[in-house]
Amino acid sequence: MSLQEIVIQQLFNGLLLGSFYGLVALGYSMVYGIIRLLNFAHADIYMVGGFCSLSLLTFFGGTFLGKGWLGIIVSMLITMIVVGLLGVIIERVAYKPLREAPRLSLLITALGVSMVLYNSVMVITAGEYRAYGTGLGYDGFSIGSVFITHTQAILILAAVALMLVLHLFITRTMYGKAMRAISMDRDCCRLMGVNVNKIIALTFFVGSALAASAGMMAGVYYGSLHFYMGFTIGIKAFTAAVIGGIGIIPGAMLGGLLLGLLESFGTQIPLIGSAWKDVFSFTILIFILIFKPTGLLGKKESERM
Amino acid sequence: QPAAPSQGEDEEAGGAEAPQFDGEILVGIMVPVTGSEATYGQDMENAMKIAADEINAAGGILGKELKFTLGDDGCDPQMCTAAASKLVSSEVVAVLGGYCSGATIPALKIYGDAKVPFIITAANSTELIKENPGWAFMINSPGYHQADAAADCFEKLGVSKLAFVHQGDGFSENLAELTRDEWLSRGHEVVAYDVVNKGEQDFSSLVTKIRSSGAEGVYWTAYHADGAMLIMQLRQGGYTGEITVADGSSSVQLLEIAGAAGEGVYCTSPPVVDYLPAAQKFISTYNAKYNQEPGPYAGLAYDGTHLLADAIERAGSTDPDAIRDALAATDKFETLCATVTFTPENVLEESNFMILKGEGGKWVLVE
Amino acid sequence: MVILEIKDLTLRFGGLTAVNKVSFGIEEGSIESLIGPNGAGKTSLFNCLTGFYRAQEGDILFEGKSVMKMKPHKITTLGMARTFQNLRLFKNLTVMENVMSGMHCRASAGVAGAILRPPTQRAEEKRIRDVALECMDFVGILDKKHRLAKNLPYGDQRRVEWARALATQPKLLLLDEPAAGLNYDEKMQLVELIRRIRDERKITVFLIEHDMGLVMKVSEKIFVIDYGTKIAEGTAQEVQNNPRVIEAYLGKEEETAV
Amino acid sequence: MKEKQTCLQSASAQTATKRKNPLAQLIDRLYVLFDDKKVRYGVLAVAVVVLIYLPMKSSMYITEVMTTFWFHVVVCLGLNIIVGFAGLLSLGYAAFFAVGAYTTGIMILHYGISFWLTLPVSVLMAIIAGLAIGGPTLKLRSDYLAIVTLGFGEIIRLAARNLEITGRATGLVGIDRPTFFGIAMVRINHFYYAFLVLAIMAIFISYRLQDSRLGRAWKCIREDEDAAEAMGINVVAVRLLAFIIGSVFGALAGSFMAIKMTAISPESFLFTQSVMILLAVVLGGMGKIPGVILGAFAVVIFPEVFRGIGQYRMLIFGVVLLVLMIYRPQGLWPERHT
Amino acid sequence: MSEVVLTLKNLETRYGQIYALKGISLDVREGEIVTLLGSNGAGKSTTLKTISSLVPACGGKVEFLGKDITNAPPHTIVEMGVIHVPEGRRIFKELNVTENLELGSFTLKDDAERKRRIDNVFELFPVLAERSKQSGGLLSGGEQQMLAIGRALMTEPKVLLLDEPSMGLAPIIVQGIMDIIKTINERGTTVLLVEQNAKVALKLADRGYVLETGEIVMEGDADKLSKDDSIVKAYLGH
Ligand SMILES: Nc1ncnc2c1ncn2[C@@H]1O[C@H](COP(=O)(O)OP(=O)(O)OP(=O)(O)O)[C@@H](O)[C@H]1O
Ligand SMILES: Nc1ncnc2c1ncn2[C@@H]1O[C@H](COP(=O)(O)OP(=O)(O)OP(=O)(O)O)[C@@H](O)[C@H]1O
Ligand SMILES: [Mg+2]
Ligand SMILES: [Mg+2]
Repeated sequence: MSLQEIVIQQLFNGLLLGSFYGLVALGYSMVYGIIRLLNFAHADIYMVGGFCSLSLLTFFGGTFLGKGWLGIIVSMLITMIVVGLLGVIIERVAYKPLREAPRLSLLITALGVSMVLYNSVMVITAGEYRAYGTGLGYDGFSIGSVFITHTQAILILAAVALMLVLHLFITRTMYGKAMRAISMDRDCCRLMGVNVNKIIALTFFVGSALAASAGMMAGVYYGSLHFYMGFTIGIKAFTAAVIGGIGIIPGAMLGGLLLGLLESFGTQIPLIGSAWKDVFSFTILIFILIFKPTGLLGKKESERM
Repeated sequence: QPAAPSQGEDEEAGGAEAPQFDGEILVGIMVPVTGSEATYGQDMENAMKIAADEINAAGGILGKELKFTLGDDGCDPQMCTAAASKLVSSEVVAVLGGYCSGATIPALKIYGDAKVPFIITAANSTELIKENPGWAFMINSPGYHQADAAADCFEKLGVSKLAFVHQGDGFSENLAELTRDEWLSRGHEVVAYDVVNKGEQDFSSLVTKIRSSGAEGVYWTAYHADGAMLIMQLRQGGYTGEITVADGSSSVQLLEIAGAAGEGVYCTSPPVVDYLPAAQKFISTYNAKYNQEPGPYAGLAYDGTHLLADAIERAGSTDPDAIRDALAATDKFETLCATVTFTPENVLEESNFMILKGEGGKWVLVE
Repeated sequence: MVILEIKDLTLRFGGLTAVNKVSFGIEEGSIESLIGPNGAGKTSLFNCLTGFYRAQEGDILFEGKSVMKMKPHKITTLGMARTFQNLRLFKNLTVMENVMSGMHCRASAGVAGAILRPPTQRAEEKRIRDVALECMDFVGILDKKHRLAKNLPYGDQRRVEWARALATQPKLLLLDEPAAGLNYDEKMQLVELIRRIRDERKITVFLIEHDMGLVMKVSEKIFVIDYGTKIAEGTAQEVQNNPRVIEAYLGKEEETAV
Repeated sequence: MKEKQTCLQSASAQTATKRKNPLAQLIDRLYVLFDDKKVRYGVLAVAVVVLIYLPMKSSMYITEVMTTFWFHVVVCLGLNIIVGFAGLLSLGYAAFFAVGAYTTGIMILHYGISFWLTLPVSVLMAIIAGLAIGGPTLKLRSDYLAIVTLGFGEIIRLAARNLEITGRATGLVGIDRPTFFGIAMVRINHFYYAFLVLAIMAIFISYRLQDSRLGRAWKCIREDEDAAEAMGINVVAVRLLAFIIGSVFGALAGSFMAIKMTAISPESFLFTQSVMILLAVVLGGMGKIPGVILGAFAVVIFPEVFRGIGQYRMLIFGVVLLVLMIYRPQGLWPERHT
Repeated sequence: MSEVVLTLKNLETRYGQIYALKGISLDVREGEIVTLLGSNGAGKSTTLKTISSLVPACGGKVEFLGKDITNAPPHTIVEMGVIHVPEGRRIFKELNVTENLELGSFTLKDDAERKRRIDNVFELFPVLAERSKQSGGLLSGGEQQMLAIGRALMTEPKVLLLDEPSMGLAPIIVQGIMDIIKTINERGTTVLLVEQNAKVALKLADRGYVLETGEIVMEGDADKLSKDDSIVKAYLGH
């Protein structure tokens, strides 16, 4: 491969990885944006999304829908709804009672939810990997020795489309403003007629649905699922959300893409390589935060004396 | 779903119609039955129980009943020390097991200090034995046997430029290093030497790197699940060279997950019972009792149990020194997987590695 | 003698000039006030004096020493204390802990002192407690010393702020709208308190306040700013009759003042 | 005064008038009792005697578990200084004890230096690490700090994994155990006492710091940095001190861990470790010393008690954790109980 | 006599063990301005918070237009037309002025109408129009107070509950705010006003109640109250 081809291929790899990070980071960011919680359980929602969609796809595989794109799209929609509702239930059961508690307690509760989720899946799957069989092959197109499968191309488009829809929803409706306002002063929002519980529930629904969609895409793309699969991407997406400016929606996408690119080029660059690539990206993250303490798109915290 | 055998089942199997015993011999099992490696640990425990049933049915050891007590090391060094001291506190005669090298090392010290003979049935890092001179015995071929096997395999495939991928843990890194050195010493080229972090799913940038390095073969030294994903992504990313995986990936699950991409993948494998003619009876017993296939390390676990029983018989007592000396003196003891004789370092003398190839979703023995 | 001197101070936020070439001095041992319309830049000026905002131009001399580039904690240590317009108490700490925090800059025990507790350190701890108790007594919240700050009524929270500022043992006390939220009776008590702070404790007081009744009663000199610029200064009488002040700030009706 | 009508549980926080069950009330009363210095010292004296006596009477297993517990007491109290006292969220605390463990390990293994001489170096390295992570990030808000500490923890672990001097992925194996006044430290009992002494020191120092000028300054910056600054507290210096002291606690614990385990590898310092320690601190009751000890106890004992139930263990742990947090959001032994 | 819009019957509220309201009853008629006086900690803010359901009542009743709204979810109370401007302004600090106003009309679906109302508010408070893109948190105290009132007006409420609107305002603005309250009131909004500045409040109000430690100790017409000796002494001064 020529240098140019390597760059293009790595660019593409980074974008695809980055859009997964972005999708998961969105959920972190939204939840943080509204109740200032670093939702550790979010990564497990991603994992549950993967498994949920696998069951559905296995089921639909037997019907006329098949395991091709049609079956995948239907499974994805149902997964997003089911897992979105799971997110809402988790919020009701585990987070709502602690809304006024210290924030770190909420963080630990989220950790508890995370443990419950992944250990449940571990028990159910006996800790084994599950193959994610789809009807998609490895067909693709190549430009020189740059090779991109159709699946990859479609997934990246889907991820970007989902992010755009979310962005429009948040900027074009009162919902987005209410979300931000709730994070600043919940009681005062109530006095404006905002149904705070409903908006929080909606946030969890949307965030979880997005994570679930990412979980399914990961299954389709990587071909296998594991109860622990959320862990690493969880940390990465969390990092991405912070790089972009946590609580800021476009920031999460930007952070995700940036992190994806850092990792893929980090792997390729000789002195860094796969061994040091995470050190490389975390170092850049720390530098970003030192020079821009609220993340790339974050605004300066403004409070007067 | 594999039924985790309950305590009750265990007793029933042990004491069904066995003869009268004159006391019991308590042996510790140290394997992970929780955590990421729980399946293998479970397989090993199951196989040991089968061996114990056979031994007890044949009259036990020195007329005493062989009993087990489990210490779960969770494949985690911290948990492992607790498990090891729990076993030592229960005054076991010897310990069987040891799956994750990293989690076995701290235990070795504890067993050595307590003078408890320890037969390591799966972990095979060469670092292990140094920690416990005299009291630990490895019945799995050590890493350098595998490095030889892998180099032979690639040479046969006519490959010269090789890429190595490990997973950043002691075991897979150690193997990758040994094989790399072997490969270089045979006058070949290493074009990439990389690591994927545990839990990562996306290897596409690594695939591109390997492709751009011009590698003709890839040697994966870590475990099957991530191995399967790597294989799929290599093929998806347009890599067409040879792929060989190491013993951690010898599970059929690798082929199940990898699907079409798994065709033609080679494996340097420890003696897996499925391909050993002598092991057919063991397999059917295992199937009958646990309703699943024995995993890759079940055979060695079974062998280790018999080896221990034999050594205690030869020692004629449960005195630890006597057992240790008897183990060290083992001479051409026939087991399912190999003929056991130990080197002065208590490591297996002859390599027991074999080469498998993925064909039609199954491993088949090459040669 | 002038304890605080402000020279051509200018503070800008982007395009907005919050403080514009303001100069004046505060006499040691006096009580002086700063008034002006909302958004005139009074609080911003306080923030510059105490190091929370960095003014772009000009100079601030406290006892003849420039404090322009100093960090807030340094300035407090030099002897300038403040209260905040939007109460900034340590909400989850008790009143006692709040007030004791003021003594931080007047004590010196470090890590070793804390762990080994030599007699000097014990004596220092006792002194911190004594001063805190005395300050709470002075503003009249001694009986609430074990309550959490956040559970006090607004008026009492204000008092905690005063006590805390007094505990830093300042030479100059800056009060930002101390009377907001107090009723008539309480305002009269405040007038009394401010006078006692000056007379008994020899602390110079400089305050921002919108309650003209109080300002007129208590201050010896008043500065007026509007749009960041000083428009008047003088005694209560002079300022009250200044047409620019009436137009920008006071309005015609006198009832608004208590 | 009797309650006339049940108040609807809704809206605002401060108004939550939760009825406490008798058990919780009893516990709270005990807690209040414990705040009395005399009671506290009495209980502690009895505890110390029992604990010194314990390894002579109990099995090796119990001693091993208790040793792990003392280790956790030290690291949890260390993290408590950062999180509980100073209010700085740290998700990478394992890095600090990695620093201690590797410093000791490398010096013993590669340079043959006596263990006791490695301790001051370990402390020095901890101070450097505390400065390295605290220094550039002091301006960051809590959650951003959390991610920086997480990143720092990962960087330390990955560096240990990739560097030759730290033994790469295999780690350092065969670290010699020291002698203490002629006694070779080989038995678990020796380590039990070593960690017990370390833990008692940590408890003592924590109490002393808490009731000091520095302790109060930490509480203030935790509540409101600007106001603290206005009170003449040098926020930067005080925060940095919290980082450094916390990191010294961790490093010392790490050094002792290195000789106890005789082998250390990057896998002992995973993110999950950091999270578990944070969990212990918050679950027990951030900022409250007995609470933190209780949290450490819970985190160590729980997995042992439920060892028998295999793979359901962590599931049950998760559920119990959830229930506890929902019923006692301030922790098992909260800093303030009203 | 006009219709009663808001009635409190024996309302009780507590914070933990402390009773902040010990059974207060009052009513507000349509088109009135009613003021609530009392010293610090008397329970004035608590009264308003209980009406808007921000804190739960634990005894008694709140009725709005004959309907029981005690402890109803706060947003439904807003939808019915009762708006509470809380003590201490409570501006959304990181939203700009326009966004703050938009949130005031959260219950409104019609965007054009929202725009019209924002323009109305800008007309009442021209300073806000100048600062329309500035973050709420960076406004001066007085600007924030204007924004808080403007935000409440966005719903075009039937009843406006105002908690110390004059706090921290320059005298000239206090006059302005009082004039605006009068204007709003004349346009048909009923006002319940809590004020420390009793002189101004009594001048503006039709009737008043005096609250002391959670109980109503006096009530009556505003002029009558402003002549009462005890009130003069504690709240007005001469
Ligand atoms: N950090 C900041 N960034 C941008 N603008 C600011 C900032 N702080 C204050 N301002 C603006 O500067 C001007 C002066 O504000 P300041 O708080 O000093 O007024 P003030 O005189 O104290 O008014 P008030 O009496 O209402 O409290 C205001 O218009 C305000 O919006
Ligand atoms: N969150 C709270 N927790 C505990 N007690 C509270 C709380 N809020 C108010 N109180 C108490 O309730 C009583 C009434 O308070 P409220 O705020 O209603 O007084 P107010 O009349 O508005 O006084 P102010 O003029 O100071 O605003 C006070 O004694 C106060 O201490
Ligand atoms: Mg101001
Ligand atoms: Mg009030």
